[in-house]
Amino acid sequence: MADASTLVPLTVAVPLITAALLAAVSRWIPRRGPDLAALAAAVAVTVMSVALVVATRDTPIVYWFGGWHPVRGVALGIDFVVEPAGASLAALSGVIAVASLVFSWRYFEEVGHLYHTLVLTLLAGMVGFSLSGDLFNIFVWLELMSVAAYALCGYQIHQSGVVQGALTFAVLNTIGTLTLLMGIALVYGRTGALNLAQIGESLHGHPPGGPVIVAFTLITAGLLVKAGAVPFHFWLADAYTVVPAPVGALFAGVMSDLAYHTFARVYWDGFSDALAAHRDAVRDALLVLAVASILVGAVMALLEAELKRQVAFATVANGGLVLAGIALLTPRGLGGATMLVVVDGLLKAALFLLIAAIIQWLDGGDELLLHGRGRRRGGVLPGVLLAACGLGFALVPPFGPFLGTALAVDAAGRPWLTAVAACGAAATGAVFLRAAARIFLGWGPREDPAITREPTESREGEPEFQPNDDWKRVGHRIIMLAPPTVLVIAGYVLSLVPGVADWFTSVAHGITTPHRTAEYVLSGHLPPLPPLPHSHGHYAPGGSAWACAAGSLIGSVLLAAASLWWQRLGRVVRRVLLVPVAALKSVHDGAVGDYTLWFATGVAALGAVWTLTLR
Amino acid sequence: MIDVVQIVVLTFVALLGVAVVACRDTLRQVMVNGMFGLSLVVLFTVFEAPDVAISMAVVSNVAYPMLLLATIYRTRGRGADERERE
Amino acid sequence: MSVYPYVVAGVLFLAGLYGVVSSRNYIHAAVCLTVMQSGTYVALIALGAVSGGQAPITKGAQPGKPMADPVVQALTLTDVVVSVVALALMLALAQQSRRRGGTLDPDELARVRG
Amino acid sequence: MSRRRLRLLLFVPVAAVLAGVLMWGLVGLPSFGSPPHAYAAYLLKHEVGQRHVTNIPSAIVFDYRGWDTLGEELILFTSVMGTALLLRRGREDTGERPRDKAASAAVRHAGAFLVPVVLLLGIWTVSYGYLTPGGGFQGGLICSGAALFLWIAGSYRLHRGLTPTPLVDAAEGSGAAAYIATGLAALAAGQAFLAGFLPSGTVGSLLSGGTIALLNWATGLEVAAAGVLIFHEFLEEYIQTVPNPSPRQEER
Repeated sequence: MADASTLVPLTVAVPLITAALLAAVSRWIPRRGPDLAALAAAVAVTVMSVALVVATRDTPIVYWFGGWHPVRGVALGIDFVVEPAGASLAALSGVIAVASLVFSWRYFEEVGHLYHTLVLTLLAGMVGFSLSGDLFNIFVWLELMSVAAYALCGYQIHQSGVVQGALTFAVLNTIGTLTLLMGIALVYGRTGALNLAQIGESLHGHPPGGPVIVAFTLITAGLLVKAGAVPFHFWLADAYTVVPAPVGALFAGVMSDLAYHTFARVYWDGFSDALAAHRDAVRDALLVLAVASILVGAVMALLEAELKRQVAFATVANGGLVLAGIALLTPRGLGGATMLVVVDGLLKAALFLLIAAIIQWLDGGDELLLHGRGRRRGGVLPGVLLAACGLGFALVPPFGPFLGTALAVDAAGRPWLTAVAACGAAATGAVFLRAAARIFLGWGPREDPAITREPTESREGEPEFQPNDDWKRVGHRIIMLAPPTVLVIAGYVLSLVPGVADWFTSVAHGITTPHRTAEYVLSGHLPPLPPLPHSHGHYAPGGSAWACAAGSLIGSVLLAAASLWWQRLGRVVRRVLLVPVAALKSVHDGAVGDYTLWFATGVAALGAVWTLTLR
Repeated sequence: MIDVVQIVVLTFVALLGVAVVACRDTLRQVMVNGMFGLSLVVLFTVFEAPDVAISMAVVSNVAYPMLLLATIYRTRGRGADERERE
Repeated sequence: MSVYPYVVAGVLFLAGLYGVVSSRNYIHAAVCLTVMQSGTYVALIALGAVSGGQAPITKGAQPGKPMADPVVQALTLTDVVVSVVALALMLALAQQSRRRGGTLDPDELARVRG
Repeated sequence: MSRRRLRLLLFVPVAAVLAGVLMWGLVGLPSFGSPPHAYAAYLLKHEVGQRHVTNIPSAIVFDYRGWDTLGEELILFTSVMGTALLLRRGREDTGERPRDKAASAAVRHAGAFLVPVVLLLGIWTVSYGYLTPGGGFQGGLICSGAALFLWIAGSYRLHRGLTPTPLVDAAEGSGAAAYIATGLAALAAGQAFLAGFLPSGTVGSLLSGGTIALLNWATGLEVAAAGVLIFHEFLEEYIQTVPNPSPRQEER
């Protein structure tokens, strides 16, 4: 449809021009002007993205900016390749941005237009990052997202803890984008092209030489830093702890997992042909990173007391699940991963907004500090929502994350991977069940040496509030609790839509057939879609999927109980447990030099492994 | 093929780059960074990239020193912090 | 000998990375990041250079000499200017680290943070 | 052994492996000095014919890859917002700004002469950006350098007086908005976003390039305003460290 393609540039141009005009006329618009303008722009982006998802059901839309169509297979301009997967992630960014802006309507008092300008540019960066088909353009949108994120992360800069988190965030992400840029330079040197489709075509059929392998390593490392995979995840824990919660919803909800999806796109469109002979080596290396992310993220989440830091490590763990789905290099794995990005994104965004509401209502963000305070002040909904998120992460069937994980990981028929996913889900779910039990039911002890007690005040990153009589006014409470409720319900209900698993698989099939899209991008002729491999017919969660769900549910309840009352196990066990806990925590201690060393080790290891195996 | 001038300029760029990193005192580092920027300007000119040379000239010799010196003075503890401390 | 420019680019990239790992001062780390960024610029521009060539400006261009790669220059040109504002953001954070955390040393700031 | 020394010790083997991998990749690239192929070769041959602009990198920045430049410009815009946000609360509002006069007369007079020259150089670099080396980005920064000269040669009050923040804020916002509006205008004219819908004039003349000239000026305005705003933020911080000269010293 001709009209749908004009929507493509508008999804990015509308929020950007709103931000620019907000800054230009900031002095002459009424107090609530920025709020309304930002909200309108976010809603517009969401509506346009949903329209694009519908419009690109069977044929992707390729939009060439500046009207520069390719000539004889050489891409002259920059293109957006709008496929249902990318468009649905753009829609997810829009939805969470709308929820965050509605939530922060009452949340920030003296904010002026700066906050809204930065949120709008962050949204535009995310939409561009998920749709762009040009490698350098992906780098530009990544940089725009990062710059807006540095500023938003340092929003409550006058609190000392915030500075350290924002600086770690800025340094590590800058190193990540520079590594990505060096990778792009290598790819351009080798192929003379920046367009992903053209890179894929020019690398087609040739054995991957040195530059291609090292370029792929650097690009992978650059994108995985943004996604927060182990060993590049250290900055994520520090940064998401100090960021204001409405912004954290955007970060944890979509920004991190978007990097995984874009990595999948870059791999399939650009490198999957060149590295086709060594698919196993690529798959195994990525699976190692994914499993490490799941386990480290889940264990560290259990060892944290501060709610926001728990969600940060839960983001790392869920990211590991998404990476595991992508790493299997099958349409079903990628489809499950994309579904997980959407569903878990909604849950994590809801969790962040919920935590902000809890901080304002119970005047604290630390699980131990809030022991039993939720019960004394009444109000059931926050507790129910927190437990719902915990259960969601614990893969409660038949709701959202369960179907996504089953599709992504279980369908691959690797029992050990399903077991790891179950353990990760159990631990991640247990964290929030334990938090709900401790805060809203008053169970468990008030002191717990295993969980870190942040010496600084635990309201980090949140703006100061007047005494919380504000919470009493019903209107205020509705605005604060409505967005998380809507997001949790959306996250749960999405998997009940009939045929959603097959839709995500077919969408992923579109991505995993790069030749078809490349021919469409470069020559405008769309060859017919090759049929899905026979094993990928209609998908219904099988026995092992239900076993995985049951295991993770029971495991999460047991783990929650264990981590609540583990101190009753006697002095010997307690001392034995505390040693590894202290070691693991000292690794995450927050010095930029250590994190950069971990980053260098990660890139060196990945490079060495791939240099030896992909040759 | 690479000619002699390019090799000499490249050597200067590499040496000055390492010198900037090796220089721990931030004030001295600003000076070395300015020279490193200048060597990059010459390098880009020798590599036939005049636009980038102009860009690097303005950036490394106007913007970087200004930002760095302002930050170094602001964080050196003279002035404002003394007043705060009294 | 014709790989020397790429070797220099690699040296700058790694020198910047070493600078950040060993840095005791966030201002020093910020400058090391710009050195790392210069590594990518040298790599990009070296990719585009042509031996015995001239600048890709057709006004006053000598006929017969090949022209250097304009695409790489276009990418680097905008990236250099962007690096200024990225450095400005980093230095603003460094100032706040000095004022709020009382120190510019990453290790000390981490200890304060606990 | 202190944690930092342990970290440096561990970094040595890692850096060795990383250097090996990086150099193996870089060495494998086509040998230095080989002529460009594919994308760049096409542009070198056809750009002047299609866009009548003699500075090919500027044509690429503002037309072929204008969408990249939109992103880069918005990065500039966002960073300025971010810097303003991060440094907003640090300032004890000093009410009237301290008077710091450039000490020596030589600096004052040389500066007074150089400010208009540098400004002219900046404007020239922007306006001839798509004909000879230069462009909106470099010219914009040179113009912000001229504003900086006001402070170096004159005084902080003169600098702030001649570059009022509301005006510069508006200039930056409208520069970025103008860039996007040009793209939207192309969309309204029925062509693709950021398409060159204006006639591209005769080669070598100032009027050549059509939308390239428009975008060039919008970028020049935006980069100059962004530079001035960044300098404002950092000068405002620096001024905190300048001890207030007693009024008597001021009259001398």
